[in-house]
Amino acid sequence: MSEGSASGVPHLPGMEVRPVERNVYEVQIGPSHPGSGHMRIIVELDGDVMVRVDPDIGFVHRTMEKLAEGRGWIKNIPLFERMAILDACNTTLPYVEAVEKLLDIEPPERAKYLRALLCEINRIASHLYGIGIFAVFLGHSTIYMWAFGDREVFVQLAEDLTGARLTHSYPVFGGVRRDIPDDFPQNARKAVRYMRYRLDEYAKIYLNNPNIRKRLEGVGVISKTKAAELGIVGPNARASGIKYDVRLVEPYEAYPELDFEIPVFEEGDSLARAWQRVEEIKQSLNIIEQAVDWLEKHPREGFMHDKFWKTAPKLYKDVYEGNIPYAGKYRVKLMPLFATLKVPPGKAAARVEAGRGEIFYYVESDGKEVPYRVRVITPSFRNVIAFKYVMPGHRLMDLPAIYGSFDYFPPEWDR
Amino acid sequence: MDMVTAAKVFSDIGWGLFHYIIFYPPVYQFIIIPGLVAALVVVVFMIWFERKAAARVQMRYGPLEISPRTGGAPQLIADLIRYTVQELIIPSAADFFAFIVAPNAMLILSLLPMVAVPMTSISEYWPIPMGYSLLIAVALSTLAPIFTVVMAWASNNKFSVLGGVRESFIIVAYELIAVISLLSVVPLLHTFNLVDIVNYQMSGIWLGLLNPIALLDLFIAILMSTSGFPFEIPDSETELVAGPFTEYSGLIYGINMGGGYIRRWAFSVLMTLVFLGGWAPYRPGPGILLGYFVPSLIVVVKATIVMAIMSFLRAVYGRYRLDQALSLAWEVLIPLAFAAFGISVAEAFFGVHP
Amino acid sequence: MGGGVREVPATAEELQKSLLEALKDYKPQVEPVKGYIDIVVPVEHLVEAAVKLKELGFDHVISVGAVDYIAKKQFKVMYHVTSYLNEDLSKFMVSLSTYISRDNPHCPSLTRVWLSAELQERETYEMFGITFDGHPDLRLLLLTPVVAALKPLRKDFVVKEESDNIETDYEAFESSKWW
Amino acid sequence: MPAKPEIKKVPRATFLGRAIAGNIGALTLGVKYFFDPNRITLLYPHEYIKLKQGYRGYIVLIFDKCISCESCARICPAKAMKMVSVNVKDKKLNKVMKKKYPVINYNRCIFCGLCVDVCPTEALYHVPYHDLVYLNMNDMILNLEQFQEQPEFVTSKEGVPVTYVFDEKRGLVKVRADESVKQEGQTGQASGGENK
Repeated sequence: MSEGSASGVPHLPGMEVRPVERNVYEVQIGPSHPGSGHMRIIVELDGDVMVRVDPDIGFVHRTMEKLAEGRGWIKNIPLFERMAILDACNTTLPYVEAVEKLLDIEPPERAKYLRALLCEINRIASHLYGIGIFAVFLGHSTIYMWAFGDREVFVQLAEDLTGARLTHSYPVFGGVRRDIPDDFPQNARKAVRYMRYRLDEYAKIYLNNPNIRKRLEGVGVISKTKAAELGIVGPNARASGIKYDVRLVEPYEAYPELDFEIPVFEEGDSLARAWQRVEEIKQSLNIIEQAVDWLEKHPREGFMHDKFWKTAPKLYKDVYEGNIPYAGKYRVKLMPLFATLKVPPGKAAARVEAGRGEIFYYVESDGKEVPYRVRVITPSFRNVIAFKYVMPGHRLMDLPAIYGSFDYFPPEWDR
Repeated sequence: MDMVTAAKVFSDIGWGLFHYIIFYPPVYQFIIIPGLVAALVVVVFMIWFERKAAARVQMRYGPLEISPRTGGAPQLIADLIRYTVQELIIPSAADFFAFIVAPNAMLILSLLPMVAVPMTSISEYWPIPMGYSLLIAVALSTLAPIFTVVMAWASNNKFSVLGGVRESFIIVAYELIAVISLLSVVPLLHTFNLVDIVNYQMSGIWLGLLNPIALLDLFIAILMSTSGFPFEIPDSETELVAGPFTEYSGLIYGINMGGGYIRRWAFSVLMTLVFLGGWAPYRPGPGILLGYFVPSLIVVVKATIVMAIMSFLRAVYGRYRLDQALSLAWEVLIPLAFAAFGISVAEAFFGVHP
Repeated sequence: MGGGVREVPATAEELQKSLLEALKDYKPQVEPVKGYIDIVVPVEHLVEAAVKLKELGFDHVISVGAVDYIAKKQFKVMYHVTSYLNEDLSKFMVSLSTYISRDNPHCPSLTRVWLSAELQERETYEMFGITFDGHPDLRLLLLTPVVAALKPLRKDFVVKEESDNIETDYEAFESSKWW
Repeated sequence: MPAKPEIKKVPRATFLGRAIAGNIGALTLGVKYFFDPNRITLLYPHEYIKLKQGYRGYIVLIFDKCISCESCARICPAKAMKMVSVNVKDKKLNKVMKKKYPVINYNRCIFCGLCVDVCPTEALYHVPYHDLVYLNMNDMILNLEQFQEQPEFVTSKEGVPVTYVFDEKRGLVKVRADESVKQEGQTGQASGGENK
């Protein structure tokens, strides 16, 4: 295989011709491959064992950082949430927080709870998506369908709250765009109870299924020090025993006041990573209950920073209270100055624990209507490196078991 | 001298055609029941059932839109037509002869065991003399999977070759299990004759009850041989696009896709006869209807139920890793198969034999 | 940030002071930023400062980023680091940054110090054309060679976008030109 | 109360427990759902979801309320809205004058709803549906007249309106939209997926 492949092939721009060692069988998993999703993994096989793994990413790169330099501050929110639309609130929240730091404002209490609420709904949806994709990698189509079907419950909750299924554009500078509808608390509690009992069934048919356990146990083990060295994030790092969660180390929004646990597993294998997500869903369900209780008890005021709401005309309050029949209810209208917002010069960074891990924004302003520079680091991007260093030594059939356990999402890591 | 009328000639020819070609049991069994036609009908039903069963478990409907009243049953017919008229692409780098011949050979050889199985106890309708029919059927059943490897090699594709290598690993593993567990009934009954085996079970004691380990072993071996879940390893689509069938398209891909099911069908019929009582509790009566069609229908229904159970596993399991499946086969199932053989010997020793 | 009150063993100011003390051999500077601590060292001391920070417990890189200051003809390369294993340090983000010249930009690679910087340095290499000396595997990551040659994140690469003009005349609007 | 880390363990299983209990548990659950399926499929277009008010669907302009402030066009992240000048008769001043009004290009619209939220006089509003079909891309550029009328919701002519209500046992349950009001209090008695 190794000799003949390079000969007689014209050298086109962008084409890479390199020798392959003898006795090594190179397989390219991807880019348009059922198991991969617009990402290529170049695997060199010795027999059935992978000896070299080179993740080749960038097939859905959209230059978000460059596009952000040409758009107004608020227009970047719908842009950035397209990195991971199933995790939209978490993905845009650090950007909003960083800009709020530059504007020197802090959202009021109710807005913080609303943001945390949507963040957790998104986190559950994102984890369910990850579980589903992972399951179909292992050939377990039932959990794939179940996870996607049950994700619909939380997508529906998000739709009730924000008016859009996935692209919520929910947090804006200084506040949020909607308040919870009247029937939201009872729906949310039903969804929480449903999901709790569903998770037991997931464990029964999937995680405790001997077939799946055998595939995952002891596969792709990452030790605590190795995880820290590779800098992998989120549930994957916590499954290796790292007690790091932005909600824990640098609590943002309403998280300092909420009572929940950060589950940590110490095994560091694919099975631990799968269980990690289940445990995190359980904690997110707790948070949703607490946030909904808080929102129900407290009066409906303080959903937007005074800077943007104090001068609002009476019509804005009418729209919020639902006095205008065609306009809906509990909508927080934006002041026209949002359209031409200018942010004071400065540099700010913010991080948030998104579904797949820590998401980081560096925002620099030079006082204009558009950002000077926005740097985004998404969790999936930081997890890619693990493929390169964890997969070698495993068998080819372990590739999906490791790849899926990291909860990949190419649009997110390509940005 | 009799008058040779045209009518008599034609009726003689017709009778000859019917008697020696259409209802000549080896041909009939191979072509109609339980061979090609029955297999195709069952496979079409089974693929539909597999999709519907998985869909029921998975919060959805499965095939429906083509005919909501029947639950989308004609969907597979439509798929069949689509495969038939689809363009057949043969890669220029593939070995043309082997690429075309291997799938067809696999299809034919998958059904070859059918010429050795009896569908009734009346000797008039036996396809071959039944003395060693179990041995012959088992031997014929091992021919087909080699052509999967040939297909993989002929495709000249990396994924195909990897899938073919996996297939050959699995062939070696499952064949021994299947053969030993099928033959474990021989010491018990002192016969290779399938009719005798079924006749013994007429008493109501199915051999599956006498030797459940052999039944379980055979069940798993069939799953392995036909790459059913949880052993869908050669064409595991997440890392090898479609395994040995990656380069196939159109009708030949359809043959490949059905090939596994047809092999499963052949094994299910064998399993029904040996372990699940064949046409028991029905005693074949006189005449072709009561003596042939009714018992063969019973066998077909039983074998279909076996296949349905196998298909349902798709909704519950993922797939094992290759080395795990192999170690399961070599370390667990083959000792179990020998144990089943031992159980038969013990049962024969203690006089379970009639 | 956030509304909650946390009791922390060290505030960001204290940490900044102690970091400046620890890095004082490498001429550190501090820039006013929000949400993290920005320490700027000269490019020749970058590796040594990184080694020192790693000894202090900052064990992984969150982000490797660059900013193009085209007016000053400079790039600023930033390594945002924090700690996984030392839970007291996890609260803080520290940026170790350096200014390098905009023409023929070279920067020492910190992949040997922090393995987690490997892919991100590759990204910065293709987006800005900054060569990281000593990187074990400096190849393109996201872009094709044709696009990477344009160094897309530099400020002198301008994305051709539709103008911000929000007005249009009625006839042009109805024509099919406007997608 | 801030978060606290909590060390968890992957549930261990003995060999027998894994081989027998694990398999039986998985199989019984599969069989349970085989006989009692919990289907959530929407049989679109025979059924369609009747969305609630507040859904960010297509946008409609109320001509009389517009004050030509241009905020909507300025805030549009996709540059889908533009202002066009038309001659209108001002009732108060009783003379014809040029005013600017927004028009929209649905090739670009991403339904973020920022324009509706930013409008100071609430001259724009969402209609709660989004699945429309256009014959070509030109038709998706609405002019001022088309922008003022609610787009025709073709699916509603053939399909049955359904809504999904939350349920503790079955997650989301599909009910006929007209029945959902009745079932509001007692959604427990699930009509399941068989509801057709």
